[in-house]
Amino acid sequence: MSKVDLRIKIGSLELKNPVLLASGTVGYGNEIANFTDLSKIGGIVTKSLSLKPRPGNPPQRITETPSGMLNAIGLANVGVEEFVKSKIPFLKEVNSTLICNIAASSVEEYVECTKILTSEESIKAFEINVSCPNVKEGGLEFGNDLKAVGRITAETKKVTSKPIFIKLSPNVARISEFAKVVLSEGGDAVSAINTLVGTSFNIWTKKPKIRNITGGLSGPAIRPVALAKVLEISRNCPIPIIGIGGILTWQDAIEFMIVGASAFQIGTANFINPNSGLDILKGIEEFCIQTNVTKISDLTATYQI
Amino acid sequence: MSKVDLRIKIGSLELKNPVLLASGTVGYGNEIANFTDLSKIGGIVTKSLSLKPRPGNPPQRITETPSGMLNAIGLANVGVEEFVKSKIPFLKEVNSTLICNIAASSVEEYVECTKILTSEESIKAFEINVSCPNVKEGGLEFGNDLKAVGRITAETKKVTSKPIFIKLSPNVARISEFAKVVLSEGGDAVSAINTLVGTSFNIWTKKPKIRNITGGLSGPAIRPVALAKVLEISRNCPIPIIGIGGILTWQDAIEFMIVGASAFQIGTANFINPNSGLDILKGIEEFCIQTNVTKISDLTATYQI
Amino acid sequence: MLIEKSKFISKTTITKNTYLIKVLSPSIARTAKPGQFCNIKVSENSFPLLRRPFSICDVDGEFIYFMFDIHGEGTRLLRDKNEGDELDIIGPLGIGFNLQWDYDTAIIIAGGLGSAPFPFLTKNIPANMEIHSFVGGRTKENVIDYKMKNVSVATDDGSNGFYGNVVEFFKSRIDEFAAKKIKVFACGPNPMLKALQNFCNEKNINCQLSVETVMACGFGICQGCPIEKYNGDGYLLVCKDGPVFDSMAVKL
Amino acid sequence: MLIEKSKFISKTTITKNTYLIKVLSPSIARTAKPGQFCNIKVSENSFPLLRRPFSICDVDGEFIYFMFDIHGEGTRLLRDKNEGDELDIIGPLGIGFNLQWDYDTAIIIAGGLGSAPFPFLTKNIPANMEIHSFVGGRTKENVIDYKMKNVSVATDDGSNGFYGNVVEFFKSRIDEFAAKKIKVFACGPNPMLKALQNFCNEKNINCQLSVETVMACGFGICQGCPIEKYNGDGYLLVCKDGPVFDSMAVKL
Ligand SMILES: Cc1cc2nc3c(=O)[nH]c(=O)nc-3n(C[C@H](O)[C@H](O)[C@H](O)COP(=O)(O)OP(=O)(O)OC[C@H]3O[C@@H](n4cnc5c(N)ncnc54)[C@H](O)[C@@H]3O)c2cc1C
Ligand SMILES: Cc1cc2nc3c(=O)[nH]c(=O)nc-3n(C[C@H](O)[C@H](O)[C@H](O)COP(=O)(O)OP(=O)(O)OC[C@H]3O[C@@H](n4cnc5c(N)ncnc54)[C@H](O)[C@@H]3O)c2cc1C
Ligand SMILES: Cc1cc2nc3c(=O)[nH]c(=O)nc-3n(C[C@H](O)[C@H](O)[C@H](O)COP(=O)(O)O)c2cc1C
Ligand SMILES: Cc1cc2nc3c(=O)[nH]c(=O)nc-3n(C[C@H](O)[C@H](O)[C@H](O)COP(=O)(O)O)c2cc1C
Ligand code: FES
Ligand code: FES
Repeated sequence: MSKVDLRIKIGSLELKNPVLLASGTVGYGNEIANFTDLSKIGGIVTKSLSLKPRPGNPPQRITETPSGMLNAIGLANVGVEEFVKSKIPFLKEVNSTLICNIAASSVEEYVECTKILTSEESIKAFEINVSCPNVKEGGLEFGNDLKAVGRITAETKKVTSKPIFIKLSPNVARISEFAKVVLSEGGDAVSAINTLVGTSFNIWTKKPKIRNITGGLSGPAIRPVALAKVLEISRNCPIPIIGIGGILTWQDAIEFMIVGASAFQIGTANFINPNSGLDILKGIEEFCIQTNVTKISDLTATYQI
Repeated sequence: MSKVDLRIKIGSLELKNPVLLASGTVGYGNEIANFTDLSKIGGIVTKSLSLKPRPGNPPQRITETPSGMLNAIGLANVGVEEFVKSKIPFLKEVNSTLICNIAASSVEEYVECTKILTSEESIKAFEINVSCPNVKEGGLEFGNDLKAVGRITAETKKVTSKPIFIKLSPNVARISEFAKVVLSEGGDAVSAINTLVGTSFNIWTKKPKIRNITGGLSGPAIRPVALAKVLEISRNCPIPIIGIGGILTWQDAIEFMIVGASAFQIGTANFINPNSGLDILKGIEEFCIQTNVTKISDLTATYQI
Repeated sequence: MLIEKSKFISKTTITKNTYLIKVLSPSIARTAKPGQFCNIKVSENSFPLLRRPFSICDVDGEFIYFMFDIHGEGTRLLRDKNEGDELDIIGPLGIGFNLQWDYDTAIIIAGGLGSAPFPFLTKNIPANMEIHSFVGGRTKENVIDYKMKNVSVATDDGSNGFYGNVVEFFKSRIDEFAAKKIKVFACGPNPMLKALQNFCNEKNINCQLSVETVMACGFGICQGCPIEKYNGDGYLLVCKDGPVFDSMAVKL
Repeated sequence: MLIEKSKFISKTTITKNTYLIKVLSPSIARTAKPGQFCNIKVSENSFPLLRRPFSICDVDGEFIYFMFDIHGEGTRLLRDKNEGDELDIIGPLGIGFNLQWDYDTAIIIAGGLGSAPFPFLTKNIPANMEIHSFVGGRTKENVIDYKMKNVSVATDDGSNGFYGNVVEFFKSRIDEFAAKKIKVFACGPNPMLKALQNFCNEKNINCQLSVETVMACGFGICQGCPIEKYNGDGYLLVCKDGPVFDSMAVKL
């Protein structure tokens, strides 16, 4: 047994520790399970699922940038039905805590997906992606529209008793306004942040490096922005926050907890070190022992300002 | 004489080349003149000036982040009066094209500064900073408020016949809306982007690394975001754009021109290589020769999408 | 498929800009197959952020060889490693060359650095097979025939061997193989592979193509490396379903 | 004040974690003064982004020496340089120690790596002056007296010399200098400098403090390195107005 109580609670969801693997950076767990013990991770968030399968965007989908990367995967996913049939069994088997991320092009689709998936016992919570910058019909529109985010929160809450986390877009002027709407419509937490809109061009061909023209910027480059967004929410709205953005090391993760996160997600880092979740967990545990923190949740929002 | 016509025009302002040194990253020119020939640079943009001198924020004002830095200088500046008295003579002497950046806490103060400075013959244009994220009373509010940006544009235009550039905040959902307001109120160009709001905390003291709590993120980390903002403006609003954000090399600068910039500014790079402006100019010139571009302004908005 | 901290053993120069490095990677070496690749962390800090994928060039006991040329900062850092440095390597990754099938003659076609996976493949082709290697380069300095067998050379500028590209060269000699059952193994720039694919598919020649795309993870979790299916119905992942594909499987 | 591409000549170890490097930098060496610093690009790529400031430890003809310990990635990269590597250095920067004034005895007070600027200062103190150097460290391994003269040692744990911090040590021996006209030159951690400043200002002892802050540019254009004026009326810049200040000039 660890000397530190690593458990955290978000709404009615209890996690064995605050380390989550971020949507779109672990697939459905199969491949990363070769490198890391998923049963020891707080939980994994699936690639965004939509009602029907999506092939995703044509290549090129990613490009490296200074301390970051751009992606426009286009929500390539197997769809809800196939997910239930072929992916859930594996996730059950490896004994991983499962949070299902949903992306959709309409409020109805969000509701429909949630309704279908909520009966799956192994799904412990939903993360609603209102902020994917790469899907034209939906995503961005919702993410920038306070009313839409409120409606999605309220409507998905109606069809499930499991916790609903709303994953917020950072591409807005005041993210805390969105957190407030989520709170008032009954959402259990917000996940912050999704990627920043970015682009990069090939100077010789004058074409965008990413076929979709713009993509989502992730990685350490965005960490200061993500930390500021989490802090803004924490100072303005009493809703649990799941911190995301550029975490590579345990020090980064602790920074997110200090500025207000109850749990955090590891995204791009999985591509570089597919065991980073557990490495980070170990680092945090040692930090807690060293600084006499007996309950990891005591770190949340301990900023001194 | 160069084989490439490097001149560019923005409104009535003619520059010998598109390389500008960004506000807050060259002081008033004195110190950087030790390392670079300011007369060969397209122009320099002064540190933001306010009506009265400002001491700036208490330390710590800066911190390094992955491929970037955070700053909260707090608009430390000598004030308009002292600027005219002690700084302009030097800038005249080194024969530098001078663009005066103004920051203020009220529309009236913007107007007042512009009015005082417009009589200075050596000032060729004004860049109005509506977007400094570090000044509490003013800055951010203006930068996020379409009406305020419109009013500042219109009111400053009234008191000067020199070109007015509005320096936009990237911390908004749709920057092109701001560009449209600037255009419709008679602004001559927009400068995009200023820094992104970010923060970083010391995990041992739990205090922000920057005394001001949040700071502005600059450097290569933000380049993909800046490029996307410039492209968004370029595709939605026919106003000249001065591109800024994370330019380190000539390739970066060309990327900005391709996505729509008529000129560009070099900020953080000056701290690392105080001669980067001229290095970049040389690189661009060679690129133009190599790719048979005879007028550098032909590169603007040549994106193929 | 594992993460192995591997010792950098040595570096040699193949051509002016092309390097061969040797690393001690027993666990990866044990299971590696020709055509697979590794994803290498080229620095000990977070610059560059992402790993860099390289074909397994050769395996010799517990040692693995990689061949590369200087492209950008990542390959430069790799070149500058010193004996004893530690490299963090994920591998072996992907699906390599399919050596099965009914053939008696292996035709290897390599363009430029496309030669990288072939020393290991050559070693693994059953002894009873004939091997013909067609190696092409822009000019004679770009022709890399390291550890390849029965080599015929083509150069775009005619400075060595056949005057023209390597696919044209192969086509011009196809009649020599009329009596053989051939299987083609190819790696090189996309336009070359495309030309070859067209030819082989048309002539019904069994052909394996090793392709490259930008990658982030290298093992199937980022979806960053799609390649269109031959029938246009969605995508395969180069890192997981490839990097070697049957010429009937993908659209280049 | 110029940018000089400087050749890395050699590296030696001063204590376990402390290194002394020698670089060939003729132009900077020519004009450098004790207490000035250089801002060094520690890599050839953009990681880390910013330069790293280091005191000029010593100058010997066309060579400059820097002394540093391993702090983070930047100093690690600097340590790992090899003979012949090129370092991009801006210097000499800032205002160094003021050697003028009416005194006959120079008192040097260094805490930990605060010893860095003193080999060069020691060399430049006029021959007719007496020098007393007080050198402190947490424990005996942290005491750095490289090229300093007439050294007295203090350690926080008493493992060498005086048991206590170096400022206490100096205070305890102040009476020895009652008949002298002393001037104090100090460098070290902030709390140490603050204690010293209080003491010197109270006793009206002429005192020069070399301070550190985070820096971006190092030459006055970013305004990132402010230090409060003693009278509280605004800020000075450590890189341009310092890094050495009179103890009556700044608030620590
Ligand atoms: C399966 C596979 C096997 C490969 N095998 C070899 C090999 O054996 N020898 C060899 O020299 N090269 C090989 N490559 C290409 C090699 O990965 C790139 O040359 C290398 O990533 C360039 O990195 P850089 O930092 O030097 O260049 P940069 O241009 O600075 O890299 C910038 C980014 O682009 C990516 N990138 C650049 N060029 C390529 C490319 N051609 N393919 C994929 N990504 C690229 C990099 O990974 C990085 O993310 C292979 C690529 C793949 C996908
Ligand atoms: C005028 C001046 C003279 C100095 N002289 C010496 C010297 O002679 N020997 C020596 O060992 N150190 C000296 N330092 C401190 C030295 O600059 C830092 O140790 C070094 O920058 C750490 O870099 P890093 O990448 O290893 O550490 P990191 O902690 O990874 O650096 C992260 C960031 O913090 C900054 N930073 C970290 N520590 C310090 C510090 N103590 N002071 C200023 N910035 C810091 C870095 O510059 C960088 O921007 C001096 C600092 C100043 C301002
Ligand atoms: C390749 C890639 C694919 C992603 N796909 C999704 C997705 O499908 N749904 C989602 O909500 N977020 C997605 N994200 C965003 C991440 O979950 C995370 O919010 C973001 O990358 C910031 O975290 P990081 O900097 O740790 O990567 C994706 C990110 C990357 C890099
Ligand atoms: C230290 C520092 C101070 C700055 N001060 C100002 C300022 O006073 N006024 C302003 O409009 N922008 C200011 N900026 C923003 C820059 O002009 C520029 O918009 C931003 O840094 C992005 O460009 P870069 O990534 O090239 O640095 C400052 C930036 C830095 C790094
Ligand atoms: S590189 Fe990540 S899925 Fe292929
Ligand atoms: S470090 Fe830039 S002004 Fe001092």
